[in-house]
Amino acid sequence: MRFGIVVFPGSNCELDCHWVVQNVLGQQADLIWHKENTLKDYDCLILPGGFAHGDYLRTGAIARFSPIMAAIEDHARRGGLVLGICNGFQVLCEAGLLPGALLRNTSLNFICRPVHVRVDSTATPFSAACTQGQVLCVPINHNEGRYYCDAETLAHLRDNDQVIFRYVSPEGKASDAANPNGSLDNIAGVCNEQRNVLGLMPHPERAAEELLGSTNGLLLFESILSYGRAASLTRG
Amino acid sequence: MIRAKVYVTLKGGVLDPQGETVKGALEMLGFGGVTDVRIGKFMVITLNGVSREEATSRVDQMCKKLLANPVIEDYRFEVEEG
Amino acid sequence: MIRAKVYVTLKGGVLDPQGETVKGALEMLGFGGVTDVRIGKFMVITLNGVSREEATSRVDQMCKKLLANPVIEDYRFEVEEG
Amino acid sequence: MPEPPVTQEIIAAHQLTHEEYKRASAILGREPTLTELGIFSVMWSEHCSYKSSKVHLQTLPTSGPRVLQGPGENAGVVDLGDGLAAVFKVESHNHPSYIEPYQGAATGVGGIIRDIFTMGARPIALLNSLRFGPLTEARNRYVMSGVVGGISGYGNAVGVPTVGGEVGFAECYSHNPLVNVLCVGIAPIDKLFFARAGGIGNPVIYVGAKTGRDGIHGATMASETFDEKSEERRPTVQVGDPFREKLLIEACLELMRTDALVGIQDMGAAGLTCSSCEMASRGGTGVEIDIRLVPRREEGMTPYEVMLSESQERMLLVARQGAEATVREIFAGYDLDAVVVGRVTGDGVMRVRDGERVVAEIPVKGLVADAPVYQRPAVRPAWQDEVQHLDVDTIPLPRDYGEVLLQLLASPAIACKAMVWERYDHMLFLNTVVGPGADAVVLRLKGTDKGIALATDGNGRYTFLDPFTGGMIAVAEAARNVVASGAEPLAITNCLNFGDPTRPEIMWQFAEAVRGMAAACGALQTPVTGGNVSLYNETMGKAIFPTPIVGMLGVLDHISHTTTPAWKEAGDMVVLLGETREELGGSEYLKVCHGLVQGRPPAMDLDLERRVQRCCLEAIRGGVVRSAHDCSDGGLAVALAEGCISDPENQIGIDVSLPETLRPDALFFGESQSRMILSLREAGLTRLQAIADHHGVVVTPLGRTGGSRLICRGRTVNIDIDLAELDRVWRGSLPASFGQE
Ligand SMILES: Nc1ncnc2c1ncn2[C@@H]1O[C@H](COP(=O)(O)OP(=O)(O)O)[C@@H](O)[C@H]1O
Ligand SMILES: [Mg+2]
Repeated sequence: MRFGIVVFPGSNCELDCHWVVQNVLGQQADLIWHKENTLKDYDCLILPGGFAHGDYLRTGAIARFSPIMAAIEDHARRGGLVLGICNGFQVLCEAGLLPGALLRNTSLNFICRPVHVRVDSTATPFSAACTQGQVLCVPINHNEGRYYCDAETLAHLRDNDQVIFRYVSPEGKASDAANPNGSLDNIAGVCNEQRNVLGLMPHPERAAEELLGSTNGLLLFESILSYGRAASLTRG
Repeated sequence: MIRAKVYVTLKGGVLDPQGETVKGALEMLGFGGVTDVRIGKFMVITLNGVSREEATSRVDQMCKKLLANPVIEDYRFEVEEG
Repeated sequence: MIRAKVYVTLKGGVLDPQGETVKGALEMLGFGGVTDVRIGKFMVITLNGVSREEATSRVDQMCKKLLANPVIEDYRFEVEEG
Repeated sequence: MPEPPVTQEIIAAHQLTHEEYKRASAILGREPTLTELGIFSVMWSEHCSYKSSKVHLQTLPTSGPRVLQGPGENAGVVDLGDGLAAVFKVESHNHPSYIEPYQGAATGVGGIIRDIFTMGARPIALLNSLRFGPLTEARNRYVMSGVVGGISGYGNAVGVPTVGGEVGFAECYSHNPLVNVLCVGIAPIDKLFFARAGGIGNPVIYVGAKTGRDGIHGATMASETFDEKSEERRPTVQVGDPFREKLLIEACLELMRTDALVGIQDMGAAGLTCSSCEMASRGGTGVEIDIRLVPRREEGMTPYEVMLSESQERMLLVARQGAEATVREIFAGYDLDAVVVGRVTGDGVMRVRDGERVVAEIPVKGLVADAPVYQRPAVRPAWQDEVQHLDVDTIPLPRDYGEVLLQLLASPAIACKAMVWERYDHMLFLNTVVGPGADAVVLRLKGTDKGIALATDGNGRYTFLDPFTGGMIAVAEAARNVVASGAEPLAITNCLNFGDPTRPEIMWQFAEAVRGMAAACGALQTPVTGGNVSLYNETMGKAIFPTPIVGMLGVLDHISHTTTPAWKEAGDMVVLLGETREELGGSEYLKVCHGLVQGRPPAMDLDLERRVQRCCLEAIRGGVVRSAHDCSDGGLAVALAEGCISDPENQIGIDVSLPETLRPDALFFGESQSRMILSLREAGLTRLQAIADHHGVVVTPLGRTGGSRLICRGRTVNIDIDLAELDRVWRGSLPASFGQE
């Protein structure tokens, strides 16, 4: 599969995503500078973590106007996969490709540590390799990860099975204690209605090698790969 | 020269942990009677070479497009000449 | 009930990376004529059971002690009744 | 606009002594202009010139087979093999962090990162060594929150993970917190860059953020003690912009992949002045700058202000003639300024013009090489004997050893610092094999089988009680930490935090500590590759504990050698390497339980230290060791407790019996040096014994891992505590100090 990793000024997880895609998964990946206007024929775009434009004003607020964004929207509209991790999730929300917004953690502190998330829907190209209700241990690394949307949007998200990951205890229970940042309904990741755009706050690329402590994050990448294999089969 | 003062505040229903924390800190410091604290942004934008009307409509556009996020925030602004 | 509106801004010479970045973004979006952007905080503090005078002096103390960082910030506030 | 005349008051305000002013005039052959005075003042400040410390620093061993660059450049460079070099250095930002904790610490992070990438290395990790006053005081909590917030805010956003460090507490740091930040970067050995202005006629190019009136006189401020008036100087505080710095890193590294660059240096303390004349000095050239060309963000700045501004996120570079466009293009890609502001000249003069008008003209050699150097008087203070005196017989034995252990685990110096490091991105770049919370951090080196280990260490209390021993222990303990993680110590960087050097007792502390460090570096074969000196850490005549901080770099031949402090499995043997003596002086136990900062710190036998470290490393490499932990603050009992609880995912108890051959409090809580606690499978014991015999190191079996309690049995001592209780106390203490949970 061909991955494109979008680099905004201030992004910093692009090399990590690149490493995992290339060295762990053995797939091809390009880095794409945000000033580009067009995209090659990628199967999956990754908007990586970091601090696009310093996170100034609001996270993702300025990045959504980058020249590359129009091409990303186009890619998504045509059904291409888009994965926003952390800052990438924030950018996708600001750009309106995903519903809601990400606000400052209720603790008012930056948090970097592994958390547990539950896979609440396997019906996406990003989570199909997981089992329903599976608990994954994946690190978070953010200051603004509190997911918020209005009541109507939340109802819609639930009805449409768009909440893909929720923060839970190691045993899989969603509770306030297991919610690291005060997210609405313990939401850690959501997808769009077409289910081809996913944003999540945890960093799956940080849980992709045994040497670094966990391989739970690999399930996301493996889901994408099997989706890609299936797609290329149907394409013939 | 025109100065626009823009106020961006969190919408009513959105939790403001920073405000809550400041409220708690004020109580701890012995300041009584504080029932609520909300914290937003205050921006001063200086424009040159535009009329007051022009500035007003431009700043409104800036707020809509960039300065505030309608999912979570409200905005309000004033324009001053001089 | 008294509402105090507090404006906390960076002191004159102090670098405002956020303001600079927003200025650059506004230019990128095609908003001409912007010569300066400075970003500060806007706080609304609600007080109960105090007189206007009392509130004024209390809020001033709050600013001095907690709300503004005198090393890099200035503050200003208004008090409204009702 | 003509500059105001230089008066006596102005000279005094620049903190030049009468002799120094005369020396400057002699170098010029006339009286200096105001701009020149400013330049002399910052270049001859303690911070930039090392005038009080130089004679002592020269005694440190600085070379070795692995050292590619010792002190004298922006950072030290060590050969890691496989064509890779580690570039590392530590820097202090103590004074700015007291005035404005958040921004002070943030700009400290920004500064040290620039020192690393200016040498061509990609910064891959930060560590920080912090000292605060007791957290019982609100002001100290405010300072600590601000400092941690600043490191978090800047480090995370600039995209360099903060993987480790240490935090210590003592009354003396209440008005003088220490904020020392270490950065390490990796570069290909054949792609290093140096801060040299070479090639007459080459353009001098200013890149990065615009210049404002920030921190003018920051360098001289860092060379002053504090008094009540310091508050008035507050507007000099600089604000950091991690976003701009991130762009600057990427732009500089991109430029370094071309052949456009001749030399490059960050603008740190004393900004444009220091960077330009140091580059000229190293290049044996001169440099001419027109300050009109310098990008500014404020109006009406004078030449003096432009030259002395300490605005952050700026670099000065010298490019090949004709490569200007390449430089401009690369920086424009990141929306950063890149402006030719001058040329390299052949006359050895630093010439500053304001358009046509020359405002400063100073021989570079006079300014840099001929800067004053002082052999300041150093006298052992009269009170030294008094603080070293300790009559252990007057110290009552504890009634409940378990209670003492809990007290020590709750002591902020020993308690778990997760609350701090969870605010730092410590995982970025996917190298962090062992992150914060162990003896040392271990980072893998992608593309090789190797890893590097880093630890920072320094014990102000020991150094206060005996500066020579304290200096030795700082090095030895840092090395031991690195060994415990499975790495071989290679070299150090250091930050020397001391009081006012014009006071003979402070100078004595300094000289002694450096002598101790030199001895330890020699014995352990870990040369000094660079560092920083922070003097005048006093407030109202009271100095901090003399606090040398050592940053030790080690290499793991194979990342599979990585070792951590926590037990791995129930049923393993736990042994002590090294010996416990009756040493209570300077211990955390005396401080916490008896309120005493008294006695001699534990003795340091460098030969024994080396043998213990070699033994441990050989055992690790031989695959015998399952966990290794340095036995230090809080002694044996604390080290055992940490072995049980430090891995939250896998807590395992222990049951040990100890023959009480010494005072039991010394046995359990004394801090004898050169000790390590290892766990291993029983089958490995003979092998370990053989290795230890070979190195002449004593191995004492202590007991076995297993269960969910920490049990220590002795004749009079009986500790038996549930791990959950140990964990609650150890993890909860720091958050509780901040009123959390
Ligand atoms: N304690 C020390 N031990 C060894 N070298 C030191 C020490 N302090 C400073 N140095 C060296 O002196 C030189 C000047 O340091 P400094 O002025 O701090 O550099 P910079 O301006 O790049 O921060 C550097 O090469 C540094 O490594
Ligand atoms: Mg430097």
